[in-house]
Amino acid sequence: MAEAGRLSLHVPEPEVRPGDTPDFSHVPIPRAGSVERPPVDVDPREIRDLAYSIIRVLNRDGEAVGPWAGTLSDEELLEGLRHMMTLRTFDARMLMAQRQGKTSFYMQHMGEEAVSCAFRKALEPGDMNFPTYRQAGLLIAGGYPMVDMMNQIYSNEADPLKGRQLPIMYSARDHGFFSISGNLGTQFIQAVGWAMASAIKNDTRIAAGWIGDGSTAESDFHAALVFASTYRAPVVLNIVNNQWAISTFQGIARGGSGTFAARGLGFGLPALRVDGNDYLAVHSVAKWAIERARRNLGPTLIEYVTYRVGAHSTSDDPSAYRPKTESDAWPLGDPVIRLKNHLIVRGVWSEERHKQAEAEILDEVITAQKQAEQHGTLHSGGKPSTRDMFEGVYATMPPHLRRQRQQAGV
Amino acid sequence: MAEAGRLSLHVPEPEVRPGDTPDFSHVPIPRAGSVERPPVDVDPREIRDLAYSIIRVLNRDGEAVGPWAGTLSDEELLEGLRHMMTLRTFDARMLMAQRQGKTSFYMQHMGEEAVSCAFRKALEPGDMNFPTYRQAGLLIAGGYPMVDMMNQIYSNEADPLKGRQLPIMYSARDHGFFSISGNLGTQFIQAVGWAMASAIKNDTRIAAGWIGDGSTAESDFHAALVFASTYRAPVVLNIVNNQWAISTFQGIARGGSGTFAARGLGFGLPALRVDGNDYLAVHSVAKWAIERARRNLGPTLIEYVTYRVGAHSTSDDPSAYRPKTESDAWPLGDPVIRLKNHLIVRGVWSEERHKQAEAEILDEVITAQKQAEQHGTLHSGGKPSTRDMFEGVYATMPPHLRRQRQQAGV
Amino acid sequence: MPRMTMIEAIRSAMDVAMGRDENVVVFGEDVGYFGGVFRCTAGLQQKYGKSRCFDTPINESGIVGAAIGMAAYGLRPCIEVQFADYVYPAYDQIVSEAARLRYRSNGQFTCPIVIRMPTGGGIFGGQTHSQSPEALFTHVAGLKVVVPSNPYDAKGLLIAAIEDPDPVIFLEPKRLYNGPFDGHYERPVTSWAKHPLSETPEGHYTVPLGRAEVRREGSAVTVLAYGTMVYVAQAAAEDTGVDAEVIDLRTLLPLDLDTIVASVGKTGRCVVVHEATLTSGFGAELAALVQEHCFYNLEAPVMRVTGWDTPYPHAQEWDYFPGPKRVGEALVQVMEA
Amino acid sequence: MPRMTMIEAIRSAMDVAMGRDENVVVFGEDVGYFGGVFRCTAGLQQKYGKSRCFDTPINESGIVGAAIGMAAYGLRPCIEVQFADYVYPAYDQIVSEAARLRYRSNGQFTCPIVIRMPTGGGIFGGQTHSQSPEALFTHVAGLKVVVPSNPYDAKGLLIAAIEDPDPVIFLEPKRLYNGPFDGHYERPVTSWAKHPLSETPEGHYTVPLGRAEVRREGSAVTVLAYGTMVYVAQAAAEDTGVDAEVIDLRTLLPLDLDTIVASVGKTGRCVVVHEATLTSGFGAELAALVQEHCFYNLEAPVMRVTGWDTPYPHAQEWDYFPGPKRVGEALVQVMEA
Ligand SMILES: Cc1ncc(C[n+]2csc(CCOP(=O)(O)OP(=O)(O)O)c2C)c(N)n1
Ligand SMILES: Cc1ncc(C[n+]2csc(CCOP(=O)(O)OP(=O)(O)O)c2C)c(N)n1
Ligand SMILES: [Mg+2]
Ligand SMILES: [Mg+2]
Repeated sequence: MAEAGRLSLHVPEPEVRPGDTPDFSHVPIPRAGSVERPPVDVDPREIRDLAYSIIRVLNRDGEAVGPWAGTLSDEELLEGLRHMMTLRTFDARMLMAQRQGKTSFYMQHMGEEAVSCAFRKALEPGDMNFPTYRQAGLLIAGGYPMVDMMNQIYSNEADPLKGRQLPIMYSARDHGFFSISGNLGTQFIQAVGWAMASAIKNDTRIAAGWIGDGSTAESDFHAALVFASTYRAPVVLNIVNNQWAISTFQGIARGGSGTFAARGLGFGLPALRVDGNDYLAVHSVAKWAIERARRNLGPTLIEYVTYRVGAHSTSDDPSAYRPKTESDAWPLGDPVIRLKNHLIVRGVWSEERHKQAEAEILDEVITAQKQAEQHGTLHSGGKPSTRDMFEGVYATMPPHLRRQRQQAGV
Repeated sequence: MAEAGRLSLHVPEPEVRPGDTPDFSHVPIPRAGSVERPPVDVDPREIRDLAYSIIRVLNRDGEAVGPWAGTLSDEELLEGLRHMMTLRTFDARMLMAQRQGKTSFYMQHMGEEAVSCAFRKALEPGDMNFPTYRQAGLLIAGGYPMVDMMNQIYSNEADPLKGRQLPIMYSARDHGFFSISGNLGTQFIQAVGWAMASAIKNDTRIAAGWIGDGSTAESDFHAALVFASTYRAPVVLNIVNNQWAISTFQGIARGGSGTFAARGLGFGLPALRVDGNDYLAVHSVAKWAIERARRNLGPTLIEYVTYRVGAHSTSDDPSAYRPKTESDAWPLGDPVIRLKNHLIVRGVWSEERHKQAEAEILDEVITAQKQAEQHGTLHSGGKPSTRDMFEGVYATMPPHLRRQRQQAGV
Repeated sequence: MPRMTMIEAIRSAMDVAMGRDENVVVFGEDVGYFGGVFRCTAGLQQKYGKSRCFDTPINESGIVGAAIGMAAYGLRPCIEVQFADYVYPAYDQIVSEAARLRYRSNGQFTCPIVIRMPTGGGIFGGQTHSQSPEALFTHVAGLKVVVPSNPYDAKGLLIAAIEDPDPVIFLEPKRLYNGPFDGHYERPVTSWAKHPLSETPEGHYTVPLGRAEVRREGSAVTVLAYGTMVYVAQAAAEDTGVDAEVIDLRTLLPLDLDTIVASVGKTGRCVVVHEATLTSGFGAELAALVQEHCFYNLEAPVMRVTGWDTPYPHAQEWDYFPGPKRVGEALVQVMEA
Repeated sequence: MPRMTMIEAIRSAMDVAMGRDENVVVFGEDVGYFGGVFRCTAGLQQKYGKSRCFDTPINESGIVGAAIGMAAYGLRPCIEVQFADYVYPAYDQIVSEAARLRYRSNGQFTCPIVIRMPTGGGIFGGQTHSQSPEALFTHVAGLKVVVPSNPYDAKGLLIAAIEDPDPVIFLEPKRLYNGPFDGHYERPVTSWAKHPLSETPEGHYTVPLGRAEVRREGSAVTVLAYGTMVYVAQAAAEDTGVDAEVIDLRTLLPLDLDTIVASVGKTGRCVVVHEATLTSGFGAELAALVQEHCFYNLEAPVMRVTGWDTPYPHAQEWDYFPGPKRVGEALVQVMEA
C-alpha cells in the first residue's frame, strides 16, 4: 500500500481464482416475477431501475411467473427446448471434430443457449442480426441447415463462404444473419446503420446488434449508442454478459458501473437486464424491445446475465484463471434444464421424452455431420479452390489481381 | 412522414435557425444556491440527480449563494476577473492579427473564459491538463507568458514549438499543459493514462482531461470513461458544453440523453453539471472533483454549461447556421460581467476600476504582442528554420532523415 | 458547358447521384444543414430532405460503421470525413469491415460506400489539416482509391465511385478546390474559370475508375502524379524545359499500369511525385512497379519527389511541400543520370 | 547459455526491463493474471505486482491512449495488442498521437512506448489472426518498426525497444513463437531447442535497433526478408541451390540501408519477400530503395514475393502464404533474367 496521502492504482480482481471456492452469494438475484413490465412506449427515464435488476420468469419450482411470463405456447416452448438441445449437441460434436483435426478452431455456447435461441423467435422475417461468434442459436432456431454450418466450419468444397473465413464466422443473409467479423464491437454500430437505413426507407424491418460483456469496452460500442440514441434507430442492442472475456472477468470492462445495462442510461435509452438462462424471460424481453423498435419508438439496450460454462474457444483453457467448479456455483442454473423442468411442470414433457429427444437430436447432428464430411474437412477431401481465394475481393477482378492469379497458376 | 406502421428516421434539429428568434426558455435553469453539495467521498449512486441539474453560485443580484459558494478571497476573485479579461483581450488581438495575415488561424474563447480560468486556480503545481484548443485560460491563469503564446501563434523564430504546430496548439509542460492535439477526443484517454501513471508511482499529482460537447461522441471519450472507471484513476474529466460543435448543435452529440454529464452515470462516476459562466461555481466544483481525485477516491465527470459566443474558428461564420442574436439570448449571461458585478456587490470593484483594468490589460497584451512581433510573424521576419522541420521526429535523427535533410540542402 | 470549381463539381456529382438513385444518402460532420465546412454538400439537405442528407455526431468510426450497415441493407452511402487527417479513428471499420465484407461473406453482403475526404497540404493547415494518407488505403485489398485533379474528373469519378459496387476512398485535394495550384505559392493563383477542365456537364456522366490520363505529352521522362502534384509536375516541366510526359493517375487502386508502362517504355525515365511522406508512400509502389515492368527500358533509376519523412509542419510548409523547384531539380537530375 | 523459445525470450526481455527500471509497466488484454493468450507475460504480475502488470478492458485505442499518457508522465509502457489484426482501433492514437508527440511539443513530451503484437500467418488463423500490417507503420514518421526472427534477437531487440526514447512497433511473428518455421508446412516442425539462435542470455543485453543481419551469405542474389520469411528464404535457397544471400532486416524503420546496398552491390540481384499483401507492402519501399541506390549494379528487376492482394484466407492458407516454393521460383527466375 501507498503511504497516507499518496495515490495508488486500483485494479479490479474477481473474488475467486483457481484454488478458491466459488461464491456468487454477493450477486443479487431478484425473485422471478418480481420486476414490473412497463408499456413499450414508456419514457425511458421512468424505468432506470430496470438496468439494475434482473427480469426473471422461471422460478425455482419451474413455474413461469410475473408480468414478463409471456404468451409462448407449449409447441413454441417445446421447439425452443429442441433448439437449445440441438445447439448444445452441435457444439459437442464440433468441439470433438476440432480435436480430431477436422477443423482449426471452434467456439461453443454452453450455458448461453437460451439467449440466441429465444431471441431469434421474437424476430420477424426480414429482420437482421449482427451477431458475434457466440450466437449460433440464431441460425439453429432460424432453421438454417446445420450441414451448411458444418460445411463452413470444415472449410470444405461446399462451404458457403468458400473457405475464406475462420470456422464459425458464418454469414447467412437470407436467415437474417450478418457476416460475423472477428473484430470485436465493429458490428454493433453497423447494426445501428442497418436500422437507420430501414428507417430512411420507411421499411418495417428492424436490426439487432450483439456484443459481449468484455467487448462493451470497445469504442464502437460507444459509436453505436451515440448513433442509436441520436437517430432513434429501430435496433435492439444486446449485451451478452457471460461473466468472462477470455481470461478477464467482467469487472475489468464494467469498472465502477453497477451493470452493463446501466451504460444505456447516459444515452436516455431504455436499459433492461434479463436472466439470460431463462428462455421465457429472454423471449419476453426481446419481444418487448423488438416491438418498441418496430413501432419507431427507438432503440433498447438489453443485458443478458448468463455464464460462459465452457472455454472461450478451442485455444483456451479456463482452469488457468478461474475455479473449475465456478460454473456449478453459477446461481442462474442451466438454460436447458430450466426449460425442461418448466415443460415437465407444464405437463407437456418428461425425463423420458427428454432422453429420447437427446438421442434423436444426436442422430440428426451426426447425420448432418456425415453429410458435411462427404464434402471434405479442413485437411482432407474436397476443398475450396485457389481460384476462390482470388475471387470476390471486388465485384469485378481488377487487372493486378488477375495478374496475380495467373502467377499463382490458377 | 411515413405511412402508419412504417419506420422513419429521426434527425434532431435545433429549435432555431437563422431568421428565427432565439428562445432558451425551455432550458431549465435552477436557482443559484439550490443544488446540494455532497461530501467528496459520497457514493456516486447517491448523487445521480446532480447530472441533471446545474450547480450555480452567483444569483441575478450578483451575490454568491448556497453550499457551493466556496471560499475564494477578494484577491483571488479579482485575480480571476483579471485572467478572464486578459484572455478576452488576448483573443481580440489575436483575431485581429489573423485578419491582418500575421498568422494562419485562430480560435477564441468568448463566453467560455470562466471555465478554464477558474479550473486552473483549483489545481496544484505538478498537476497536468490535457486541454483542447479552447482552454487557453489554463495558461493565462497559470502565469504562462503571453508572449510565448503569441510566438507560437506567429510561428516565429521564438516559437517554443519551432513552427511545427498550427497556431494555438500550445504545449507547456512546466505549466501543467499537455501538447494540444488537433484530433478530437484522443487526449481524454491520455489524461486517464497520465493519472494512472501517477497512481502507479504513488505520486500525489492528478490529471485533468478536457473535451467539447461535440467531441464526447468520439470513441476515445468512451475509452477514457472505461479506463477511468475501472482503475479509479485520479483524474477530473471535463466536458465543455458550449452548445455548438462547429455548425452542429449539441443535440446531435447528446441524442436522447438528458445531459452530457449523464454519460458518466453508466460508469458509476460522480457526474456534476455546473454553470460554466459562473467563475465561483466552476472553481468550487473543480475543487471538489480535484480533492476527490487527490484523495484517491477516483474520477469525476463535470459538464460545464456554457455558450460559444464567437465563431468556431477564423475559418467559420456562424451566421450561416444559427441566429446572430442567439448568444444575447443565452440565459447564463457573460462570465466576465457576472464576476464583475459580484465584485462590485462585494464592494471591492467598480465600473471605473473595471474600465481602468481593461485599459491596463489592453496595454499589457499590446506590449506582449509587440515583443512577439519582434521575433517575426508567419509571413515576415524571423522564422523557424528548415532544419527545425527535420529535427525532433526522433530523439536521434535516423540515417534516412539525415539523407533527406541533406537533399533539402540544410 | 458550365464551368465549375472542384467544390461545385463534387456537389453536382452528389446531386446527380441522389437525384437518380433514392438509395444514395449523404452524411458526415457538419454536412447536413450547413453543407460541409468546404460547402461540398450545400443545398443537398434542402433538396433531398433530412433523411437523405444529415449531420452526424463527431465519431468517424461511427460514420463509417453506420454506412457499412446501411450499405449491407442496400443503400449507397456517400459520406464525408471532414479532413483526411481525421480518418484514422475509422481505419478499423474501413480496413477490417468495409474492405472485406464482400469477400468474407462470399458476396452475400456488399459495401458500396464512398468515403470522401479533403486531402493534402498547401493551406497552412498544420499537421492535422494537410496529410495525404492514400498509401494507407492502397495497401488494403478490397478498397479502391481515387484522387481527382480537376472539376470534370472530380464529378465523373465521384459518380462512378458512388455507382461502384465496392468501397471507394475518394480523396479530394483541398488545395485544388478553388483553382488549379501549381505550387508556385508566391505567384497569384488562377481560378478554375480559366482552366479547360472546369467545363463540367450539369447532368450524369462518369469517368471510369482505374484509368489514368496523360496531361502533358513528352518524350524525355515520365512523371507519375495525382491530385495537386499534377499541376506542380506540369509547372516543373515548363520551368525546366524538360520534355516531361505528365500522367495523372486519377485512380491509385486499381492502377492503370498499362498507361504507365507505355509511357516509360517510350521515355525510359520516370519521376514519381506525391505530397505524402516518402517512406512506404504510394510512390514506393509506383517505383517498384515501374522497375519491375520497365527494367530493360530504364536509363536511370526511378526517382521519388515527396513530402519529407516528418509530420507535416506549419511554418515550414513550403519547405515541406514538393513544389515545382524540387520536382524540376529531379527532372534535370534524372535526365543527367 | 540457456536456450529459450521466442515466447520465453520475449518474456525474459520484459522481466529484465521491469527488474532494472521501475518505470517499465506492462499491460493489455489478458496480459495480467493469465499472462497473455500466448503466455508472453506469464508470471510478470506475480513478480512485479498488479500496478505494473495488469489486465485491461478490450479497447485497443484505450490501451495505447493510456500508454501515451503514462509515457508523457515518465513511465515506459510496454503494451500488448492481442493480435496485430486488432491494432486498427488504436491506429489513430499511434499515428496522430504517439508518433508525433515529441515533434509537435518540441521535445517537451515524449512517448517511449513499445507496442507488441503477434503478427503473420501460418497458423490457420483466418483473416483476423494472420495479418502483417507493418507497412501501415513504416509510412508513419516518428515510429520505429521492429520484427525479430529468433529468440536471441527478440530479447535483445525488445529490451532495446523498451529503452528507446521513441515509440516502437514490435511485431512478433507468431509462427516462430515455438520454433523456426521455414514454410515447409508438410514436414515436421523443428523446435527452438535445436537452433543456435535460441541461445539467449538470462540477463540484460540489447540488439541495437536499425541494424540488419546477414543470415546466409551468398553471391548470386540478395534476399531481403524479416520474421518468418527469413527461414522461408533460407529454405528456398537450399531447395533451389541458388547461392542467395539472405538478409534479416530486423528493423524496418529505421532501415539498415547500408547492409542492403552492400549486398546488392555484390550480387546484382534482389528478391524481396514478405507475408503482407503485395500492393503498397513494405516490399514496395525496399524495391524502390534498391533500384534507387543500386540501379547501375542491378542485372534484373527487383522481384517481390508476397501475400496476394486478397484478405487472408482460411482454407487456402498455403496457397496464400509465400512459401519456399514460390520464393524458390523467384530465385530461379531472377537468376535467369
Ligand atoms: C478488436 C479485437 N480485440 C481483441 C480481440 C481478441 N478477442 C477475441 S474474443 C475476446 C474476448 C471477448 O469477450 P466478450 O466480449 O465478453 O465475449 P465472449 O467471448 O465472452 O462471448 C478477445 C479479447 C478481437 N477479436 N478483436
Ligand atoms: C477526429 C477529428 N474529427 C473532426 C475534427 C474537425 N473538428 C474540429 S473542431 C470540431 C468541432 C468540435 O466541437 P466541440 O467538441 O463541441 O468543441 P468546441 O469547438 O465547441 O469547443 C470538429 C468537428 C477534428 N479536429 N478531429
Ligand atoms: Mg464475455
Ligand atoms: Mg462545443
